[in-house]
Amino acid sequence: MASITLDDVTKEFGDGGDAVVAVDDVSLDIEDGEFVVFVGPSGSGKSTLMRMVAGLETQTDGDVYIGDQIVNQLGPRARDIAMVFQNYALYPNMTVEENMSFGLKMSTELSADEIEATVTETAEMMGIESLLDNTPGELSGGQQQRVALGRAIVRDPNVFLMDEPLSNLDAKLRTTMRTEINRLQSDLGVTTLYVTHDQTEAMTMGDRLVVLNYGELQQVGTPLACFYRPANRFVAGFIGSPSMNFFEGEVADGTLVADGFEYDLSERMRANVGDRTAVTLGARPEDYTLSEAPTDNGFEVVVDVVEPMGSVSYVYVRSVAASHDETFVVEVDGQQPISEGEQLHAHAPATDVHLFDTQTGETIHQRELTDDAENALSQPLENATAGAD
Amino acid sequence: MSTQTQTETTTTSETGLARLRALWNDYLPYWFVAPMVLVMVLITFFPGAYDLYLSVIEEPTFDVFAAEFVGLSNYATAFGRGGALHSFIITVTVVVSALALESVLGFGLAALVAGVESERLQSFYRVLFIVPMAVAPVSLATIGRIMLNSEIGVIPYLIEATTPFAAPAFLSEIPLLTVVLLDTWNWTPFMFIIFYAGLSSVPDTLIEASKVDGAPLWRRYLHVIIPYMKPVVFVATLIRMIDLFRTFGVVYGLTQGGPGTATQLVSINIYEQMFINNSPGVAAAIAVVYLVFVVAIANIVIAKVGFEGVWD
Amino acid sequence: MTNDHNRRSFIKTAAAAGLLGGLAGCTRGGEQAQNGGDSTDIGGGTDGDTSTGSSSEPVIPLSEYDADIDWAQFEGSQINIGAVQHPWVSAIKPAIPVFEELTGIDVVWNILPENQFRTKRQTDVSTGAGQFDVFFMDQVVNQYRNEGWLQPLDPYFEDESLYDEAWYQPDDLFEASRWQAHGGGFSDDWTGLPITVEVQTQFYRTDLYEKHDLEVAETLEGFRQNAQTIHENESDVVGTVGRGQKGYGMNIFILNMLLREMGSSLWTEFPTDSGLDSSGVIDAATWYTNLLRDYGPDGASTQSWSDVLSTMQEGRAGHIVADANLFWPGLTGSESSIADTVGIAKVPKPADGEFAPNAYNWQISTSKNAANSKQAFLFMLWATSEPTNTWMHLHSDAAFSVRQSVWENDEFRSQVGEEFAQVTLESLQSASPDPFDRKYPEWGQRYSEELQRALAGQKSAEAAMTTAAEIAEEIYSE
Amino acid sequence: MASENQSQSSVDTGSQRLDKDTRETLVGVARHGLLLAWSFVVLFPLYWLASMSLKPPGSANSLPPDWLFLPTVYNYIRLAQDGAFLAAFANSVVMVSASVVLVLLIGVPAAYVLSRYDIPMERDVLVWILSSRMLPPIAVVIPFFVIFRELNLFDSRIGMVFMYVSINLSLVVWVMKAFFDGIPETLEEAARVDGATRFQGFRKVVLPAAKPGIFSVAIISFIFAWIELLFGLVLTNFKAVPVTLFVYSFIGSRSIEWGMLAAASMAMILPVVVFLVAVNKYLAAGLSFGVVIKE
Repeated sequence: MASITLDDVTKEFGDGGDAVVAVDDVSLDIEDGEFVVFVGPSGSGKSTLMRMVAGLETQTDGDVYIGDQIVNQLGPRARDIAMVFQNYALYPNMTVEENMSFGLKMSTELSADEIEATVTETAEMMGIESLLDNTPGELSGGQQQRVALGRAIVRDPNVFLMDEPLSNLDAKLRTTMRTEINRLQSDLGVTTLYVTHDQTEAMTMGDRLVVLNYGELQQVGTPLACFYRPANRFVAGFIGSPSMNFFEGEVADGTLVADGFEYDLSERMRANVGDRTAVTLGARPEDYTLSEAPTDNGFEVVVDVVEPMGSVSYVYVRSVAASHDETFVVEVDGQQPISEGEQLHAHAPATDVHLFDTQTGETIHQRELTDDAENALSQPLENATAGAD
Repeated sequence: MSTQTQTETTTTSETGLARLRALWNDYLPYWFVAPMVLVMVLITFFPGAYDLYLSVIEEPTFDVFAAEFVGLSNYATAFGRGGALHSFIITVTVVVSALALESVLGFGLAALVAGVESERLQSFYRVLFIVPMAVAPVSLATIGRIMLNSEIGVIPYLIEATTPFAAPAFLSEIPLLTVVLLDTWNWTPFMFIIFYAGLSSVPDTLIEASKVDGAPLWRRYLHVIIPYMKPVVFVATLIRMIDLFRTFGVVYGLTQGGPGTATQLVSINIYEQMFINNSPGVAAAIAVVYLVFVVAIANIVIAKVGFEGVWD
Repeated sequence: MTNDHNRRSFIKTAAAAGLLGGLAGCTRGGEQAQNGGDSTDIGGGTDGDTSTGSSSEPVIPLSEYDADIDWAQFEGSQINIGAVQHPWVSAIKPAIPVFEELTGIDVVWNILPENQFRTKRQTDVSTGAGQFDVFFMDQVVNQYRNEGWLQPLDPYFEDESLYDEAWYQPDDLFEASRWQAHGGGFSDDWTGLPITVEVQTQFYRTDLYEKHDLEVAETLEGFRQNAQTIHENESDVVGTVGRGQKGYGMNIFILNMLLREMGSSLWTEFPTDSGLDSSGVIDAATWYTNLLRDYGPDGASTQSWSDVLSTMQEGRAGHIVADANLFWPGLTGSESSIADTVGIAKVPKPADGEFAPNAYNWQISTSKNAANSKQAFLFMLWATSEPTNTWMHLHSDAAFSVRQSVWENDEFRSQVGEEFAQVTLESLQSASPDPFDRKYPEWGQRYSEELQRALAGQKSAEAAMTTAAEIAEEIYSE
Repeated sequence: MASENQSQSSVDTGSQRLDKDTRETLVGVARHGLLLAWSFVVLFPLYWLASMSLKPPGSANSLPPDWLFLPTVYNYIRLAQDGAFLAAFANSVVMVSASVVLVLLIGVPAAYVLSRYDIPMERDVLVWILSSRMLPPIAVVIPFFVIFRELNLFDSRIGMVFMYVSINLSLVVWVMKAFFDGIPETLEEAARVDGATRFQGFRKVVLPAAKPGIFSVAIISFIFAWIELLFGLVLTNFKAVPVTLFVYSFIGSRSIEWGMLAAASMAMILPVVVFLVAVNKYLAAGLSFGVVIKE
């Protein structure tokens, strides 16, 4: 068990003029036993960051600590970590049992009997004891996934590293494995880094999220903190599904004028905006309401497409007054009858709206929350959402 | 090469053996390529430099360094009287046609054999189809000549006995085609074996997936299997191409470049310049131009096909 | 009818030695002498190893070598012989212990087929490696001499401890052989000593001649008519076969004879006029081209000597217009299906021309860089001397003597057959070998290429010879 | 998924089902037909070679061919009694086998590095390696002769092994690079994370996965060296003479010993077939890397 500390870590690929910065000056403290998810779009540097923790890449600058030990100069074999790869990377020439015992043979002094016992025990835990004599080629995707996990667990390492381990599974299996990994992590209590580009996975699995974009750290926080208190427009847009709607506008005399509507800013908003003029308004689809009657700060929209999801519907609407024909999404109750082409009034209450500096993207105004909710943001919810989809 | 210098061992047990082991693993890529580079330097630079030098001096004597510099006159002879250009054209013709035949046949056979269900039968084909490569060039040429002989050869005899067609005089009427066909017989195994090994490495899951999609056989190959095998297909074809460019033994034994100069490959031309005309300078001049030519072709092929389609 | 009895006995020796391949290829490779390995050498059972050579009686009494020569002066040294896979090698090998005992010089062989040997020899001499003390020499003799690679033998002939003219009898060597050993007229010095000579003769099918009531042709016209008769009246048998393949020892070996018989010659004016576009050469080329295209096999242009031999052996041809008399053992041996129905005769000549069969000598020479040239000279002298030569021809299946005395030897004549011996002897006496000038390999190759084109029907004989003349003259113009 | 497919096709009309079955049968028939056709193409010249070696003298080239003849092993017996031939044969087996082991030892690790690491000017390096097999051997044999004499490698087995390595090295490097490219890099990373050193990762994980490739290049390298002639001709004299030269030796100046030539050629095929049969199962070993994502 160990904590992990990243201290001003930078990674550049290539050299000289055409170097690409994959990870840019990232500092991070991960506590012992924590489950941290690195999330970001592809190319955000999340995998590179993890590979530097693994020792598969060497950082260009900065230090990596596992526990109290600086591991910059150590190869992966000396870091006491286990890793699950996106493609599982099972050794094709070895049976499942050999795959699982390989690491023990390589890194421990255990006797053959002890190794066998450990492997069998782990295989039972993972429900793959009947597969021990098969080769990876004979297994289904889900079975391979379990073997890959089992191979990591059997080593009883200080740190688990998981690089998009579920991305090759079908949707149903993915949900099941998500739960299982959560359960295993909390049972074993091993510090775990988990890389994904899927924000649902990120929200449901991590104690904390590390949101990355273009190699830069965007935000570190609990899933709910990232959701309700996004540090910037990128995080606000990346976390949450469907994404937050953004409207760029100009603030003049306490009113935000966007293409298609105007929004009167509240007192608190005005204070937060200060003397900025280029401001982006952000509101999540579920915070909008669609009504037939006009409302304060509402504006007239025409319904383009309705996607019924069951309990809710996603309604794609377009401002009647807008000069362009881009739509934004509104989430409404699944029972609300809405038909395409209908004209309605869209409204997002001032309490639920975020404001961002259009130039820097940084959040200048956060939505309001109840005190209880506010307190909950900083507390990792112990697998509270594990079962939910 | 990437400059990975992290140590693989913990610093606690720095015994001599461990240090040695660390040194081995830390610089593994260097140890891995060093012997190859050494051999390559030996077998490319010296002969290359020697040929280059020979090509610009007068007829060599025992003391080659006392020879007189003659500029490009050997090159002029090579491309004038030496018929180098003609032999380039002949060679390219043979390379293109034989390569096309051998690639298609080799891949077709590999795919056919890979699909045979009986493991014993598959083994049998695997061995049988490789054997032609093992026939010594001299045997192939000598026995090929007699088998193709229009008067006493068994192949014209069989053609005339079993078909209504008159057998062509293989070596004098269609010498180039004969050379290509014989090379195809001889070297399709090369393509077959590499393609076959490449096919063996295609993951079953990939094939299964395309089967479930209901894709017809040819589409499965075109869109799933061949793209996956691309590196292997590309490399086998490239190497065979390079080898075809220097084909010598069988063709020389079969036709000696004739009739006339109808099958005079560059390798045969170089041989004649060197060992018949006793003009090593002219031979070297042809070799030098030829090397540049083949390097250029290889570069084009790699640039056009290789690094775009295979290696990014 | 041919003399069956004599021919059979000629073959029997070979069969007795366990060889069914005729004269050639009894032993091969360079290892036997070195390894003392299993050897299939004929006669005496020696294996080329000196120690065993001295333990048994030499096959030729040493008294035969009682000359004014200090044979033993290089005792303890070794010579390396680079040789072609030629019947001469297998014929002399059993006698090598005699030389080793006589001189105390160890003999090591390096035997290769012709093409491979040429490659190896050239690599050796052109780099100055000098690994061969003695090597086979052929059409490249003046090329090598010109490069300064060959060593003239005259100084050794003048060395009294090495040479005894009275004993050696150089005049017994055919004039043609001596001439070729002097670079075919291009040198005043001995470039080597001739070891074998083969002369062109005509081969025909006695059964077909009887059947169609044909006379053996003495003229080219008669030959053409005989060929026509057989070609047109026999199914599956072509009128004649002949070398068509390119190469300076291939089709032009035949054409060079024809052109001389038609009154022309190579290099009417050396080195400015090749003579290849003279009417004599064009007539010869036209005659040969027409003959093979009309009455020869399909693909005659690609037939090498081995195809010619095989086609005749298989009974698929009525004649061979002219080729080496050394085909005789192959045609009458067990590889041949016409062994009892083949005849040999002198080559035909034009009605108004001269009988001038081409003859070809292998000689052995030594290079400038050879380490043991004097020992090499002793070997050459011993190998081509009358006792060795006669012994080879009487006891070791040879039939290529450069010494006239052997062809006149009754015992030899009865062994090989009177007919073969007499035809060969007469042909050799009138033989007219090719002069191999220093660039003969280069222009000869091109000339034979052009002839092959004509034979393949790619161009007319006249056009081919005109081109050949231009190329030959261009090659010398530099 | 599969069952869904099944039920769908069962809804199809009967004739279509029949078509599918017929098509499968046709594919099977076509497959075996084509394989038999090529087998004939391959086998006929080999059969002819074999029959030549077994025919009595004089009938090797008879037409119409003696399809039925009393085979004689006379040629083989002569070959087997020829000490020099046997010595050269054994010599070739030793030299060629050694060269195959050596070329794999040198070439496979180098190919691995070329596949896995960023090499400056990688394409040029690869073309350079390939350039070693671009010139006809005839154009490079003389410089090698000179070097060999200088280094005392002339007529030595070590020298010949080196030459055999040199003719095969580019092939091994290129083909193995292609095979390594097809093996996901995460395999070794997994091994390294599992506690293996780089070398252990290569030896225990990557090499076994590359087996079909390794055995293919081994066979091809063996054959290339086994039938090599020119270097054997020029660079040896007595001690290191390869068997290829002996096959030539049945082509004499005025006669060709067809039976012996054929027998020697057959004898030369033998070790290749033995080698092939020995490694046959590895060629077929289809290995799956599981779900493969090219990175």
